[in-house]
Amino acid sequence: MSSNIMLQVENVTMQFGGVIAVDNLSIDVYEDEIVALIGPNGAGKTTTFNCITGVYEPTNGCIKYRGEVIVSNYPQGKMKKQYLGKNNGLYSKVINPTPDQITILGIARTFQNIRLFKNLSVFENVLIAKHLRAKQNVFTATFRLNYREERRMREECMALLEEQSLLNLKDAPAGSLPYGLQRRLEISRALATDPKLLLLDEPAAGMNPQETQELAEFIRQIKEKYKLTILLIEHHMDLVMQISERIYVQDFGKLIATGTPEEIQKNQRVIDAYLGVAEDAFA
Amino acid sequence: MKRFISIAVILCLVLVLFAGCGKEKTGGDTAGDVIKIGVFEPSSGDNGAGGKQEILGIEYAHSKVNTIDIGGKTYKIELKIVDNESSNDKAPTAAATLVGEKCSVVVGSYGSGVSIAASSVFGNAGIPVIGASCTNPQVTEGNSHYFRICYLDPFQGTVLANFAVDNFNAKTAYILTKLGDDYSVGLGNYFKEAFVGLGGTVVEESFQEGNSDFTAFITSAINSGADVIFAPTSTEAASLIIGQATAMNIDIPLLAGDTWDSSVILDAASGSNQEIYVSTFFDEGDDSAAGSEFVQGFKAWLNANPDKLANNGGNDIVAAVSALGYDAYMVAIEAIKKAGSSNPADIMGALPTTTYTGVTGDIAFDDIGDAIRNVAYIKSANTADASWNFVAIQSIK
Amino acid sequence: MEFINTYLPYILAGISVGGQYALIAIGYTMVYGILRLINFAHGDIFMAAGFMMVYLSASMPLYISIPLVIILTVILGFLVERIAYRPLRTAPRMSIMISAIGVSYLLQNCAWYLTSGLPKQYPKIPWISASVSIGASTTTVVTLITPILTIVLIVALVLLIKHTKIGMAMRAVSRDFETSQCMGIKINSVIGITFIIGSFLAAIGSLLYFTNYSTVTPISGAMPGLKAFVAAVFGGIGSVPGAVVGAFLIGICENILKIKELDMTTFSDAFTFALLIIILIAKPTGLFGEKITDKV
Amino acid sequence: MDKKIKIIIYAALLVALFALLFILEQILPSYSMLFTVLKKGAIYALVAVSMNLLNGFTGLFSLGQAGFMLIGAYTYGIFTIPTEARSAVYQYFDGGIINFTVPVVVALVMAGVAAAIFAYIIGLPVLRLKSDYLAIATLGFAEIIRAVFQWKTLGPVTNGSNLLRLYPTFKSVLFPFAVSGICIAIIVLLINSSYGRAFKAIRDDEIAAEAMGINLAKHKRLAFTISSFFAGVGGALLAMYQTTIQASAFKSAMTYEILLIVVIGGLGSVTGSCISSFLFIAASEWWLRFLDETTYIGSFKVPLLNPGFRKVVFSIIIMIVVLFYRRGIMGNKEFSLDPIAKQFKKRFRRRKEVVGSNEQ
Repeated sequence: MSSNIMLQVENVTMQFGGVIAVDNLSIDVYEDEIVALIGPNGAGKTTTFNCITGVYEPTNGCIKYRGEVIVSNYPQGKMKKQYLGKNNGLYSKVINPTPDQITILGIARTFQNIRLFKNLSVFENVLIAKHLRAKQNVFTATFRLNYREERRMREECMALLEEQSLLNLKDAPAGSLPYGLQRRLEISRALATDPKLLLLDEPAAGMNPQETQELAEFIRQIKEKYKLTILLIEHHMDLVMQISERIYVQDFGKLIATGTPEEIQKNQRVIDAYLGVAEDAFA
Repeated sequence: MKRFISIAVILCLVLVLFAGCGKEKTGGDTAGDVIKIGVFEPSSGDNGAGGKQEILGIEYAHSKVNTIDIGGKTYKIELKIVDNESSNDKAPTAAATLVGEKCSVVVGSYGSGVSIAASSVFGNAGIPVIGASCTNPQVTEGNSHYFRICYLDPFQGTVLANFAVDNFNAKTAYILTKLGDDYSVGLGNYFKEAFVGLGGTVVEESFQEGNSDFTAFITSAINSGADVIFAPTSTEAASLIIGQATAMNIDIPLLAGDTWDSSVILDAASGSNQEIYVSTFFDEGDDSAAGSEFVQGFKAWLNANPDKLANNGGNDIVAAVSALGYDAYMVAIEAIKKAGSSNPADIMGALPTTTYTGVTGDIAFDDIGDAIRNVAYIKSANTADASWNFVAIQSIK
Repeated sequence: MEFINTYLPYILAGISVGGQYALIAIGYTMVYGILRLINFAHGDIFMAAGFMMVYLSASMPLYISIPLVIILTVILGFLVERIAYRPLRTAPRMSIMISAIGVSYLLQNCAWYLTSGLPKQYPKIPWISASVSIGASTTTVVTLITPILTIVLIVALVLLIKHTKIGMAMRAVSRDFETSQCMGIKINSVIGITFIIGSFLAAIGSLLYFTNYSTVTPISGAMPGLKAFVAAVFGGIGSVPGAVVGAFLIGICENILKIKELDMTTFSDAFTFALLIIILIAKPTGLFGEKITDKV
Repeated sequence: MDKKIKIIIYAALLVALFALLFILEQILPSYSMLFTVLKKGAIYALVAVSMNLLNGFTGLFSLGQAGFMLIGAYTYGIFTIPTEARSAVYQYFDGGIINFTVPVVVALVMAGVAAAIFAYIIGLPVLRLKSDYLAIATLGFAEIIRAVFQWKTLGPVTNGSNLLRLYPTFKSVLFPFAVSGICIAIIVLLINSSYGRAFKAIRDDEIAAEAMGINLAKHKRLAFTISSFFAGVGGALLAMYQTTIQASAFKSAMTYEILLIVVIGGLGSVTGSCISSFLFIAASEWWLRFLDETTYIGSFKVPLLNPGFRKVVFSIIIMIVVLFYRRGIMGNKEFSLDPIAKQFKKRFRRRKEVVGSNEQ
């Protein structure tokens, strides 16, 4: 395990009205790791992702990327009175980036319910991800003065699609792809933004054991190939146990356990959380 | 396949487009013994009511004179009526339709804005236009193809200012105009100039298109201590103003220009005790031979045609614009006779020296192409039986 | 006293027009709450009600023509929903909105065709058209009864929504369209009833409005319609009391702007929209609206 | 098809179109209704495409088009009225306060820039709003702009609510075609560029687009500003066509008209917008005009035909399109020669095969 810390989620609390979705959560992800975030339905995992990627502004807490604070907030305004979480007053800085700023830093994500640009072709879907790093402005782009840049982008995308064996489908509308390929395309698209850290939100949802196995292989491959650090949310325990180096378990917003797959499998609190509270955890 | 169908459909439409223009080209010249007179008037929109009344006058004139002898040959006169929708952006297209129909001369339009907007279309085609009731100076100014037989706004504004001072001893006038309406703003402005010139003070306000609540304006008028309210607006706004003024029981007389000379106003005012005075081109009670003959003939014609009667607002009150429409048509006929040709250029050449004694008085054109007029009729609304009372023939001091 | 005498008419006019806007605004807010559709045609249904009154009262006594106008308006509103919106239930929202614009265009053009664009004189309804004096200013009875009638109707409507089965269904549908469909609520009849209530109130609003302003034209529905919509947004779309408060506020504000000394008449319409934009930016949910967050 | 050949074919078609227009102008009388339709159609095509850039390609439902056209029209008019004509035009404002003119082309660009600047400023707050709220806010802004331009205090510049006129206009149909053509070509280039893809991504899924590193605020503003630029140029062209400018003409009804053109052509199709704008203008101003005239067949009066009937028929047609042909003429496809070429190739190949088999 490399000691270089990649992502630190520090005391993050997300409160919607009177409901706390993420409660004082802290997660560390080191470079070159695969870390899983698991928990029963409604535990606040996706909300955590949304806080990291700038979709939501956390109510309190901060998030650091490679040692630098990228998100930070504390209860203000109406929240000042309503706040029910901990560590109030610990933070005083407000940094609320938009998702695109997070992506530019090198953090890419996929979505629980696949969000592709359904009307655009497979190729265009990937090409769009190249937009943020292209050296161009609207004038040079319109009048094709950026043709070198454009050519480079296209070539890179072709190469990526070839690798992911999606090249033969490149002109098909993304929405017309079968489910498994849509997942794969979504991951490819995230890869096209040249990330260092990849956040996968339930990549194996809706897959059978066979497909899940293939996915595990695929995740390992891309991790090696693109030198990625991966944080994933998943319900398929076999996948989680197989690929992740460390696991965080979240329940009712709170962190209830952390450790290696073996440790987690034995942890009584985790077992309670899954079996004692939610019946459909391993669905 | 679908795409091919759509392409085929488009091709067909394009073909129709060309077929259309082919037909148009041949259609214009077939009947050699027909002279077309274009009628460029609004029959919808803000000025639809007035436009229709003007068309009625023209149609009545056409029913009286529908042939013309040039060089021993009898030509039939055909009216080509087109609706300019009271809208400046539709006016050029409507005008182009008339040009496309090869009209020899055009009559119109009610409303100065559309006349100005379409002026260059006629100008470029070299077709003379005779404006019946467009009173804004800009219509004829600076072009040689536009003529008009009515008086102008500066004159009308001055007449009304004089009338206000003479009759009501007015010191303060409240002027209400409609934003974006050339006629309204222009006439309001000329009235203001004249009224201030006569030593009065004015309070000005304007309302926006589509406004239907005038109570606030009327309140302002009351608060400003106005002796008269001058509201040169379209009939549409007029009926709102009258209705609300009546509801508020104000005792300030309302003054307005020629647009208000319409049965719409009488309808709105009937049964109230609102004082309304308008300046106009023609009075129904005119007892000159030509005038009374026109009034009687026109009424009979209206009553014989239910459609026409409906277009006149459902009654047989003769609007001044109908009389002007009648005269404009007759002037066009005179000009064609004088030119001895149906060629627009010849008619344009003949028009400046054309004179005609119409039901609205003697018509002769000055250098700009405006009729030389020096009197206006003032009428007041008789709210008891919904008719007009003749008040005075007002001239300028 | 002098002050009141000078400015009372503006306030009165504002309250009266506010009440009329409120009656239209409810139609917008209820339809938007359920279908998430700005029913652009609503203002034109209001206008159509005006024309029906003009034509019907010409041949029938008022006690027949008034109920008939209300019934016909309700039918018109229902038909518009049935023909122009229901087939597009599954279409993207933009399509329905465009359809609404199309209906508005159609209704205006039909009115234009039937009346040849001529303004029609609205019939005088005895008693409510009469003039009364308050202090030194004169106004009509309709100005005074409008706010009262508006409040009464709205209280009735709120009771209906709160305490009846159909009201509950409406609230459910506006909260979650799909789920309530799954729960066995007949979506189409709920939407139909929403349009019926909206049109009914628009018909009453039209009676009051045109009695006050005396003339109906094909475009006389457009501006009040837009302003009522602004009122609905201002109060928080989907909220009936919000729409009413918004409507009265807008009605009063735009009349205050017409006070001569302010010299802002040019902006009395623009003001409404400026208010809209300010509220949308400062508080997108309006005064009483509830926040809806997109789920990611 | 080879890309170069394709470009050559399209260029040739374009040249042919202009040549055809030129020839038509020579042989047909200048007042032919065809030219009116072509002129106005070309202008509306530009405005419709610019609106499509927003509504169809970026997914921003904006209804402010008329307002930006108004700004463009006024900017053009104000800066091109000859100094000697100013006293006649600004008759109530002592000739106005602007006493210079700029060349037509410069004024056209200025018209676009002025509209774009306004759009940028308006976009800062408004573009944060979603769908219908955005629509109603932009509609409101268009109304505010209209009121501001009619404001008496600005009279020395805008001539208040009075007409602007006597500025240079065009006679030949080639002019609007050329200007619109260039502008539409630029829009097409933009749509097919990296930025255009970003716009389409925003249309399809805002959240995913953001996750792909696309700055929503910036790109929406960009689309809004560029669209308004071309709407401004379109407004200036419309002013030239109409020969007079009046703020009251740029009502929300105009925006609705353009929106209907875009919808009939197909949201997300440039060629669709172009085709439908010509059809729309031709139908509303020319082909259906006979419906307004009282017609007699023999002595039988054809019922219903009265002024205004044209508009009723027209709006019914529009409703039918909106309800039953929701995707419009072109859907979100573009007109291209590829399928035609393919068809030809297929035929050709088949024939070859037939010939080949005969030889064996």
